Amino acid sequence: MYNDKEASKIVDIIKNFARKHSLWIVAYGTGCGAIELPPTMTSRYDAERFGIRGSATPRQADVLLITGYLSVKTLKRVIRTYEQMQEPKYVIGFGSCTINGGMYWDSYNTIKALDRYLPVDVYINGCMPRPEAVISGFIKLQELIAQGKADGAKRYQENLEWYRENQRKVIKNWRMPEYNW
Amino acid sequence: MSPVHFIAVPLFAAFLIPLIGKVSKELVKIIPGIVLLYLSYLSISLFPIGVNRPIVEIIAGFNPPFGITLYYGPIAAFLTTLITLVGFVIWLYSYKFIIREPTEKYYMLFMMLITGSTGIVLTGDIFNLFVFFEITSIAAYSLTAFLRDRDGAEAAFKYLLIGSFASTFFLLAIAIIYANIHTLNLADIASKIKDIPLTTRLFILILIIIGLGIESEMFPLNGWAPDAYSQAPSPVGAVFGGIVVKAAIYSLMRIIFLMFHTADVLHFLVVMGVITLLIAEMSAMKQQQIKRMLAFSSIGQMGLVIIAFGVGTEPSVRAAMFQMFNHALIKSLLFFAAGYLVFHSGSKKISALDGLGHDKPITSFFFAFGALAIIGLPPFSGFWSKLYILLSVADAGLMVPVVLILISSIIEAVYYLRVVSRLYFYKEEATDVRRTPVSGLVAMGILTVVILIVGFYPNLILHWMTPAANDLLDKAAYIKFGLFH
Amino acid sequence: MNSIEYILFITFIGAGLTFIVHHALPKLRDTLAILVSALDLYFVIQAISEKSKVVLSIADFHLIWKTTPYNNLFAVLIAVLGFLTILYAHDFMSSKDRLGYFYMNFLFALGGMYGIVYSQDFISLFFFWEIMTWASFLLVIYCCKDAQPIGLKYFVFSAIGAYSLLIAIVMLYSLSGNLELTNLISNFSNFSVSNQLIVVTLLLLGFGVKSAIMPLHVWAPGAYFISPSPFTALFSGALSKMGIFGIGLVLFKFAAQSGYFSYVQIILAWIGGITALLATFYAIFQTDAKKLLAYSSIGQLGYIIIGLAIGTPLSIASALFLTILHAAFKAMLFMATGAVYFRTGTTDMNSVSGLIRKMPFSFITALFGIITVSGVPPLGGFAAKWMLYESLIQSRHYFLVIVVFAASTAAFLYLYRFIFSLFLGQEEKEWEDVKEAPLLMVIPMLILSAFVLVVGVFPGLILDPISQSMNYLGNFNFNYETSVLFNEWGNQVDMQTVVNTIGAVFLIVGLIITFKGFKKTRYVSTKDIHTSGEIPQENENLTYAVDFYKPFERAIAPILKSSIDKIYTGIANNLEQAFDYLRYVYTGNGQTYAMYVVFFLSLLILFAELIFGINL
Amino acid sequence: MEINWSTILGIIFTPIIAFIVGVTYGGLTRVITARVQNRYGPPIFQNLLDIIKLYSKESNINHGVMQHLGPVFAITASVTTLFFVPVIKDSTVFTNFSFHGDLIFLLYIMVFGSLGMALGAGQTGNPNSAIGVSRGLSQLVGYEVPFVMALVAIMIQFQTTNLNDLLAVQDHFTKWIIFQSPFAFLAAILAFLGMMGYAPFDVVIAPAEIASGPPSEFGGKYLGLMLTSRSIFTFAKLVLFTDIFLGGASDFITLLIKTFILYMIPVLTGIVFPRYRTEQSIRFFWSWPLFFGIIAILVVVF
Repeated sequence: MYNDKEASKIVDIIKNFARKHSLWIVAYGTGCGAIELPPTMTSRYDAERFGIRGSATPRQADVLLITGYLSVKTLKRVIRTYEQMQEPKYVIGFGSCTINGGMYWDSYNTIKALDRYLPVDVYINGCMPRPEAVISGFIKLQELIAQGKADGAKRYQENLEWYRENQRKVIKNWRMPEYNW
Repeated sequence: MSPVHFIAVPLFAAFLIPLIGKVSKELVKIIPGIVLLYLSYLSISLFPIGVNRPIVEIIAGFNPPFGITLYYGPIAAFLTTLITLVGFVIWLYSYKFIIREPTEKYYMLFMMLITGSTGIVLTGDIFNLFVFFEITSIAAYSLTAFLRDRDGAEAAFKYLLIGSFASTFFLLAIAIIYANIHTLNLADIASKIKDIPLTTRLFILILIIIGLGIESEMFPLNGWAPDAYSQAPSPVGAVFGGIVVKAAIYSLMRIIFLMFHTADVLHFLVVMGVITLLIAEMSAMKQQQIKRMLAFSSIGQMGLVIIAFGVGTEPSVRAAMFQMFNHALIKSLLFFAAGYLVFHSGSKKISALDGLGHDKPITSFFFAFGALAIIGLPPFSGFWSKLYILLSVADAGLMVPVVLILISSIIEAVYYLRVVSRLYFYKEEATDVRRTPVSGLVAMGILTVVILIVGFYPNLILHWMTPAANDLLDKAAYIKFGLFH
Repeated sequence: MNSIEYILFITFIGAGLTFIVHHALPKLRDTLAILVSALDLYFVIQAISEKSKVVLSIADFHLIWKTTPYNNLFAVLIAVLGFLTILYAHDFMSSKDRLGYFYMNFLFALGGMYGIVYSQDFISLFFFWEIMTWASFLLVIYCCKDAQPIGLKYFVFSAIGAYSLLIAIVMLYSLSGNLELTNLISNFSNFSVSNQLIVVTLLLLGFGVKSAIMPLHVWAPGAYFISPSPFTALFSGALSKMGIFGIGLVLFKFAAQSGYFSYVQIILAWIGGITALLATFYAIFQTDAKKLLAYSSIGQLGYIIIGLAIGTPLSIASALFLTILHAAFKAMLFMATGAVYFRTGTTDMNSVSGLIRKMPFSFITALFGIITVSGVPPLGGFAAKWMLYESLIQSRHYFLVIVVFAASTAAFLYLYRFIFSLFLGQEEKEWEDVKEAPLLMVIPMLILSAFVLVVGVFPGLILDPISQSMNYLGNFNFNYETSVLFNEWGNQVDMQTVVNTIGAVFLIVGLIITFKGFKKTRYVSTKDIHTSGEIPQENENLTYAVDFYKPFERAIAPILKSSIDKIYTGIANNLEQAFDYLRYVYTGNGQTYAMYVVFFLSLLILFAELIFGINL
Repeated sequence: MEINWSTILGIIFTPIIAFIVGVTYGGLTRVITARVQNRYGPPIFQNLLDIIKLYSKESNINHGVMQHLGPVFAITASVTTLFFVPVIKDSTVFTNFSFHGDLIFLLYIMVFGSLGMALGAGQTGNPNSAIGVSRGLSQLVGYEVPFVMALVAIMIQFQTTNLNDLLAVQDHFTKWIIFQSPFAFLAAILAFLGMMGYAPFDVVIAPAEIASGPPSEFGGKYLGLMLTSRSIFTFAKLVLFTDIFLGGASDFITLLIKTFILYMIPVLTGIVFPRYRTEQSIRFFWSWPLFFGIIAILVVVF
């Protein structure tokens, strides 16, 4: 018989397998990136093969997909949405804008590095990344999940002060409900 | 101790009052009370005797049919009791209500009115009936104008106008009767009426119906009533509703049952009653003045009574009497209450009564009580009389009048309840609470108590109604007693 | 003196006393009222066992009161409900004025109902019917100025009903010299068919007004809406049942003897069905909780009337069962609404919302209430509905059963609307400091909730007295066990199995779901919802209440166009106009009056022969 | 009620089987949909994975006790429905309590769940949930009527309200009620479309309009529970229809075949149709299905 350590390990394996194969995304269609999602989901590059499907509300979603640049106003909404999601939850930064601001590198009201505000698990670079790239990004995420390394939510919990600080820095009129655990 | 007192004592008092008025005003106020107290005592003490065997008094020695007789039968006993009691209550009410000079005139007229109406009830002689009728009417005219304001005078004049029609026709009828059969004694006429040729009899009947129908508020002869009721001082309204009309209807019915007791006449009465009832209630619906409304309502009630009489069976006549009794009490109560409400609100309009229920709680309560009672809701006395009328009418197989009566009483309910809810619910806070004088409250209290008691034990009254009804219906007995006692 | 005498005596004297006590020492008033109702309850229970009979001779009628199983059923209903509502009223009314008036009329209404249910002759029935009517009328107009026209409407309709009763009574009297029930029942078959029909129709009309059958229901919504909640509970729970009481009596004691009974049944059943359906549709679109409940109770009475009209044992059983149950759950719902009104000061469903965490007990009561109304197992409503459907199907009323079913499915809509708008939904800032209703208001609600639960599991407990009273109405026998119901084809539904199953699954799953990840499961406020990332402001209105059922309204729009109420109002206004013209017959001009006299004279003279005939 | 081993076995195994079958059917639906849309589609056990994933969510939120209990109501209803339907014809194990309840009871217990769900959704305070509930209840009134008509017709025709008696009646496939009273079947199956809530009748959870309506605030274990109950309920309904119209099934293979055929009807219609508006769908249910229902009843009467 297994001792409960191994048992829990097995349970974890099952859990991760399930999580890996059912990723419900709440697609935050900012910027131009949103246009890449329909081909990704529909017949051409059928992403549902990997158990990826859209979900209606953040309450039901696992993956937060940030497609493109984030203006400060939008960031507020994104943070809110992220905090309404249930753990475990993952963030995919989509396109160069989320990495370093991309073509908006010197814009006055977009954020440059998404990682300073939300714990990103996987970046997909390119401007715009093609559906193949998107899907490969998802597969990367799945691998991370399978290894149990996709712990963005945990990171967010632990360094909440740091994230909040950064968020407050850019968001001037800070009127957000507290994110109680 | 004899029925004569019913006429003599108040008449004497009426003549005495002005003289005493020279001496002291207070005494003037007291005397009618004493007189009426005595009369009520007398009526109650005579009641059993009269009910068992009619007392026939002969005035001035001549035997009937030549002399004037007083016929104190069961119905007379009942009505005199009613009149004297209601009269006493009215006096009690007037004691503090009639503060306007000259009070002695008021009480004198009041006494005369009592005299007249008791006379009408008691007399066994048709011309004598006419005389008492005149006494009553004249007293009534002048009481209508007692306040000596414009409206009062106008109302009194209308009353006088129509009233003069009444007396003319009635007198004419008497004349024709006398010309034909040379007698004035009711019993005698009743026995000889068949000797008159038919057409003449028809003419007499028509004249009598009009002459007495005017006083008993039969449509369309009742034009005087609303004005007279609403313009006269409130106790006078009660006097009309409670005493005069009752006497008038009694005399009409007595004559019809004695002389023209045929199916057609009775049907005619029923029809007239229904018309009177419906039209009166409908016109009461949208009245602006409360006392006018009460006037129409009491016309309606008279219509009801006429219907019941017109059915002409023993239970229906019984029910009619009972209704007369209830109506006398309840309508007096309503007039009393309305009197103080109007007096307090300073306007005759119904719309001025808003919220008086908080200013004058007791009076308003009495009004509401009377309203519920006259609609005919249990456990008040009105319920039983209405029920009896309906039962008897239906027993005679007249379902249409039953339905119409009920429709009319729905209308009645509507306009009475409107006033009641105005009293209590249209204004929530009390503005200035003013007390009603004790005498008035006592008067209303007495009526209320009687209404309730009769409501729970209708037999108290009904028990005496049967002989009364028989007395009215049984022509032969009347002739027998009226002529040779 | 036996129990019935005690009941009537105590109630009426008590009513008078409360009025006096209110003015003398107001402290004792409520206690006295509660005491009176408690004594009534005690004596009603006594009366069942001692089989008492009272004969009272008043105005050459014999008024007879007697205990029969049928009477006891209703008497107990009235007594229990009266006691609970008065208990409830103690706190509810505490802030109002005119309390002496309130309690007096309340007790008068109670006494009237006792008088009606025990009466064995029509005079006493009518006597107390009228007392009940005016007492309830005075309570309807109790609150305020707006209540006056509504109260008047109620009184007029009640008067129409009462007077059609009276006409029937008068006819019966003229047909068979007395008015004792037993006597009339035995004579009834001797009457001519037309008379039988007229009498039955009039009686049904009279009783139907009180139980608000469809063309005559217009008084009900207003009256239920405007009257103070404790009385509304009694009004809809017990007072409207007097109509049912009478209808049952008329149908099975009188109409059953006439040859046309089957037609009467069909017509009445369809009236009931239409009442149920339309009332439900109207209820769906109300915006005020009490109006909604008013329409709902019209609909429920529709079911009861169907059940009575069908006249198979099962259907009658279901009707009486529903009668008792409706008394319970409608009282519960009105009490819950009253509790909300007591705390928030309004029953407008568009403004109140999210009280569940503030008033848990009221919520539970309301929940049990709506589950019972909707007829969903495991609560009592299911048994009643089940019996009704089965009896309808087995008595081959195919389309009626569809109508009924449609009605009771549509009932879900307004029930959900009711509980959602008051208790669920956004917890608005406006109602933050609302507290649970006081104890004396909560206790009656909980008692009734427990009752519907028990009845749901063991319908047999109620079916015993019901079957007894049915044997009084006629020899109706049907088959049931304490927790098992059978239809006429022998199919059964075993409430205990049902409840066990539901309970077990609910418990197991509930425990699992509760304790799985208990620590990481947290409560969030109703402001923290998916709003596409937007952060709702404090005063932002996120409640979805106005036009809640717009799609449904669009779907059934044609039905809602017609309004009987408008027609009645039109008639009333026109009549008043006519009267207003007619009163100018009395011009106030002496000459006109004189002219009338002359005209009348000439008329009489002209048609003398015609009018007075020749045999004068 | 007497406890014996077959009862206990049935109680234990029926829900499990129902769950598995229901989940598989759900997966099949997605695969078929994908195929029709010319996609490869997810694995057939995708729904199972989704449900496990939802259960394995670590944090959950609720807005109060009613939301907490809503899914419990739902699953209670579906399991109870399942228990009162004879799954396998005259087998001692899988006709659980079907003798203790009848069709009318089933009619009511079937709405029990959705009402509980509605209460739960109501407490979330999400306007979308309320809108979804209002649509759902309106549609309920729509399709219950023809469904009841069909059932009434059948009840009257066979003089029983118990499913086992209906099963006993249709012992040979020519006696199946689908052949004996086709109009009842038509009415019922059209109502069934509405019951399953696939397009064109998916007004309740219209993801593009009202963010999946009632469940929009449900996540994690609550959503998992809802999906579970949905799978079980689907199977229960399918079995119910099979028992009523297709003469039940005496072994699992036939059961699967019949239920699958039945199940394909709403699925295939759902794939090819757009969505009705609520009043349109109500009106639809009150046009043809109602007509068929009336015909069915009239056929029985005369």
